[in-house]
Amino acid sequence: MTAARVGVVTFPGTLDDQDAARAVGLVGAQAVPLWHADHDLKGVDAVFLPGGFSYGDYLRCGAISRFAPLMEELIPAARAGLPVLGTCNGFQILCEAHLLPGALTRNASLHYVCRDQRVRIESADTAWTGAFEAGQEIVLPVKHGEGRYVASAETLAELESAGRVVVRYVGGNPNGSMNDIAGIRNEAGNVVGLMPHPEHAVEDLVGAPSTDGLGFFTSILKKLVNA
Amino acid sequence: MSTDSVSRAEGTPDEPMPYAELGMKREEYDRVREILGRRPTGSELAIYSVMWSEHCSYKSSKVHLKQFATKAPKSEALLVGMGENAGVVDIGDGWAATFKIESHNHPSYVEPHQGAATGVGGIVRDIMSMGARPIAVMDALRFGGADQDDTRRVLPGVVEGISHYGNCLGLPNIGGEVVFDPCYIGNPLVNALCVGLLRKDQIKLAVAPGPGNKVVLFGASTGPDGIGGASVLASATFEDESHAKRPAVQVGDPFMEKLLIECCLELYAADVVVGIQDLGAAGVSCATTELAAKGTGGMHVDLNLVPLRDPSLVPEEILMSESQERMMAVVRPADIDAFMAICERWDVPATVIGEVTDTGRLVMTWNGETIVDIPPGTAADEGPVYERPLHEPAGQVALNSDTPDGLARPADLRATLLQLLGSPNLASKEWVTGQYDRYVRSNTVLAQPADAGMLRISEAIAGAEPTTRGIALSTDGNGRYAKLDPYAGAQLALAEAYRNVAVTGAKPLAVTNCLNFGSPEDPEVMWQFAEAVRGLADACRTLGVPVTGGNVSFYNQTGSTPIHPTPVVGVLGVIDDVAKRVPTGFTGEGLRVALLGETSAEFGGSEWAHVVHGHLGGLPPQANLVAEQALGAVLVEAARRGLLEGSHDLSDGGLAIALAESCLARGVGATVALSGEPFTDLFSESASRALVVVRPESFDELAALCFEHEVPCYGLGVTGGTSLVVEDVLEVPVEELRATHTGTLPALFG
Amino acid sequence: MARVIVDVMLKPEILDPQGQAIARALPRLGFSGVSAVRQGKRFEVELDGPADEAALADVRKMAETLLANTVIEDFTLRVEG
Amino acid sequence: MARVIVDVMLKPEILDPQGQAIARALPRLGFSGVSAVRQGKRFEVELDGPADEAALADVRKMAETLLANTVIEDFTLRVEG
Ligand SMILES: Nc1ncnc2c1ncn2[C@@H]1O[C@H](COP(=O)(O)OP(=O)(O)O)[C@@H](O)[C@H]1O
Ligand SMILES: [Mg+2]
Repeated sequence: MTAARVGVVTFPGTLDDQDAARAVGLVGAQAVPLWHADHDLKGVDAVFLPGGFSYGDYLRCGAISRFAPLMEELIPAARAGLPVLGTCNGFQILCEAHLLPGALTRNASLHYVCRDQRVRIESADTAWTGAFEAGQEIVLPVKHGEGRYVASAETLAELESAGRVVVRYVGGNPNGSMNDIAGIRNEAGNVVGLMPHPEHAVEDLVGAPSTDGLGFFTSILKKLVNA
Repeated sequence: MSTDSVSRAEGTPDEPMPYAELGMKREEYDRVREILGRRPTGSELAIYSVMWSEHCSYKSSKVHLKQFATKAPKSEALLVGMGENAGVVDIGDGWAATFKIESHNHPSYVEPHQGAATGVGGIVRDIMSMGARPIAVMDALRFGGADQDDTRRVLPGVVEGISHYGNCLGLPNIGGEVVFDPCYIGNPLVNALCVGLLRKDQIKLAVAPGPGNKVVLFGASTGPDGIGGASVLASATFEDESHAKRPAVQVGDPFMEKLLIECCLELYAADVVVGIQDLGAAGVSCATTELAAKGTGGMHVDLNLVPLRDPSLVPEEILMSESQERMMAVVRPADIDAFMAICERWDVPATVIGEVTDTGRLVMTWNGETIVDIPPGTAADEGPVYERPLHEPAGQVALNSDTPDGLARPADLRATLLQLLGSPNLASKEWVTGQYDRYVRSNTVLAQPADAGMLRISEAIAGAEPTTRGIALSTDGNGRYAKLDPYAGAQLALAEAYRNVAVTGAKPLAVTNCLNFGSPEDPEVMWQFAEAVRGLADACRTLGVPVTGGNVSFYNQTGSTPIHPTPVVGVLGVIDDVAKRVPTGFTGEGLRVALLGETSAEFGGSEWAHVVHGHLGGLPPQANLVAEQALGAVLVEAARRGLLEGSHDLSDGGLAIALAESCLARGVGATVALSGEPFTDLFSESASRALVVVRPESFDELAALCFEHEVPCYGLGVTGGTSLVVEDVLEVPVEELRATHTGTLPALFG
Repeated sequence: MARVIVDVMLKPEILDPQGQAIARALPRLGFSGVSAVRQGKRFEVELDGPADEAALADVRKMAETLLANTVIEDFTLRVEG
Repeated sequence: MARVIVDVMLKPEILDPQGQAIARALPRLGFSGVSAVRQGKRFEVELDGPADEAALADVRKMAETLLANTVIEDFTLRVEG
């Protein structure tokens, strides 16, 4: 059996690509580097859009990246069902690309925040959260300056009623997100965006004092192997 | 009017030049004339004035800094010593680390955000220019009083600047300091440290060998940044009003710097770089003269080829511009295409602006005319050297006799503990550190609130051989101690950084330092400087850790009032097996708490005297380096044997604060008993001490190890419960400690 | 060589913490008489040619797709000079 | 009930990395004909009363001390409506 291949995208200014690739490798999947300027998804089975400051986060986070040649391939593929997880800057790009609704705006505190955050998995029926149980609380680091999720009242109502809020902050909201939203999914459940960083919570020795992030990677592996 | 060319200078030998406006002394100007055998052109004067400035030439400090080399302990670890962009040390298994600390004090006062941001950018480029991948940053900060108005302007901007720049680069921030003292009002200190990793055989140097090799300028374009001085020159030479008001503020573009990092690492991997230099202070002047001076001695540059952000810049301004995010490389002609292709892949503009020659002269042209023709070594290495007068400050004896012995001792030690714990210098720095990304790159083993930052190294460079090793870093400095005794103060700064590294289980290996002082033209400041350097050099020899590099920042004063002399010392250590790192504080219940080291009544310069009495006088704690080394040896060996479950050094605020912080680390209480006079036991700041916690069954082995190294070891008590209990003295719930500790900075800064 | 100004403001229903922080700071700094502050972005777009209809249509498209995120922001264009 | 607009732009000689990044991105997105972009801030200040001279002097002071960082930025005021 060949290993599940998870693409990890690098834009100019991407920071967490190696971390994401390492996490993919830790669960036994194969990380495939994808370059922003290529029109080529290299036939991967899933895509991880990592965090960072693509294009310096100038203009708005993710605003310039979403026009990258690679995104021209990724957007239709995601619409067709390719599993995609965007974390932090990756989430921002997914919103800018309209693969996910709403937007991520300046933290209410106006400060960048780096902390270990308790969150609740609200939905275990996505490609990236199958290894969790709904309602499970875990700890993941957040580290961002623009993570306050906002959307129109209708969009919020739709997200809530359709169970599309995937992860919610508990025990304190680090950025003022509406409804304490930390992550959401598209209707089909293949595209997920979240502000916290699972890839920084996968090893005892380094990163956040938790290995709870592993679940996102085992989820996609299980999903791909069973597919 | 046409450009001031060499031929024009020859024809107008008596034309007055604005050397004084550029900060040059008459004798210095005369020396330039002597070297050139004629008057310098405007461009040549620009080069000499910046290269011979205090900042670039170290003309006042050189005679003292020599001691770091002459007194250096023998160290097999030292691969590149002082004098390069940064020192490089061998950390084993084929790996090397390079690290350096540098000040950006004055710019951070003028424009806190950009000043601090470009301070980070500058030190990161120094590390890159050694051939390394930058892997982490730290920041040692000093501000005026926490409640002073200007601190409210400066601190948030500085923190935001460091946060924004460092976070954008994807470099974890793994430690630093935040210190408040009214002496820094108007003169905040922003000292930034960067550490990088490389393979031992991949060190790059700032040299330009090989005539015919190309000189490439790459990164951002050149604009009128930080050229206050040059504008004098430009307007004087060109009688052009529009140049008179060039800005002094440099604005950073961290995105460009991130691209530069990745681009440089690909250039190194492709082996298309012969020599490389970052552009910092003095920009193109510094890069060209230094590269040329260390190579075959000649270089030809066409200044018209320098890409400009502002087309109105004249040669003098181009030469002095401090635009950020620029690098200069020397490249073999055959490699130019490969070099350019890599730059293009990373969207980094790159331009060939000249080539290496064998003439021994640095020659620059502008519109076809020669405007610079100098022996580069005379600008880069043969600047003036001053042996400035020095004498002990008039008030020093009185200061030292004003001991804290007469200060009223507290009746309520519980209240004193809480008062200190919530005071700005000892309060939690989370308001600051929470704005820094400490996780990016996934190599951070320890960061705040640990005593030292620690990184694993095996995965820092893709494809390199794995290793179990890690590195630890700490920066420390205490201006009050140094004010009381600069010799001892510098030693205590080193001792504390050394101890902070050792408590994590890493063996201290090498030193960097940033010496922040007032004006060198003030003999009393010069005395403080000379004493501090002598103290640090002596201490490095005793502790066996060489100085690998650093930075001097003079003129930190308002009017004639200098800041406290503030030597900030960074120590880098290595741990053989990073999995054996010792976490900070009380990590579990039922552990035995031991105090290592000896306590005597030492309150001069202490946090207690400062916070409770606003008093500064007497002598600082004794710097006993032999005891420090013995303590370090115990800590490193105990960690290696896996004896330590947690540790914490004792420093500002003494045992009381160390106990409180240890409880706060994981929310675990403790019950301890004191054997001596409680106030002294709790608040004295005697050096060379640490707290450790061990499993009960390991205590005897720890005690035996201490005995072997002649380090006093006192069993204080056990961890557990929800309060810190000092038997018969005080009891405070951990939650009350936490509220006191974490409330202060948010209340001050929002 | 015309210049087009694109002003981008958060939609009124979206929380603007920056504007609020400024409004809150004003009384402390001794300014009274301000009921609200909102903070937005201003872009100066320099055109190679004149700001004719085709060029303006182009800038409008640029504003819609890039300069503003119309999920949360409104924008206005105007030619300067 | 008057509204004063404060436009804050980086001084022309100061590096504007945001504007540069946008300008560099435009051709890739299919927009040509733009020679430069600069990005600044726009504040809408709502006054309790009319925008008379005293109020404007106040807003000018506010712009100088709070809204703009005059070390690196210039600002202009105008009354809207
Ligand atoms: N400016 C800063 N940047 C990053 N980390 C900081 C800064 N200031 C303090 N820290 C971190 O916060 C923790 C507590 O700081 P401090 O109480 O000064 O430590 P210590 O007294 O042990 O030197 C340490 O881990 C230190 O590295
Ligand atoms: Mg410490």
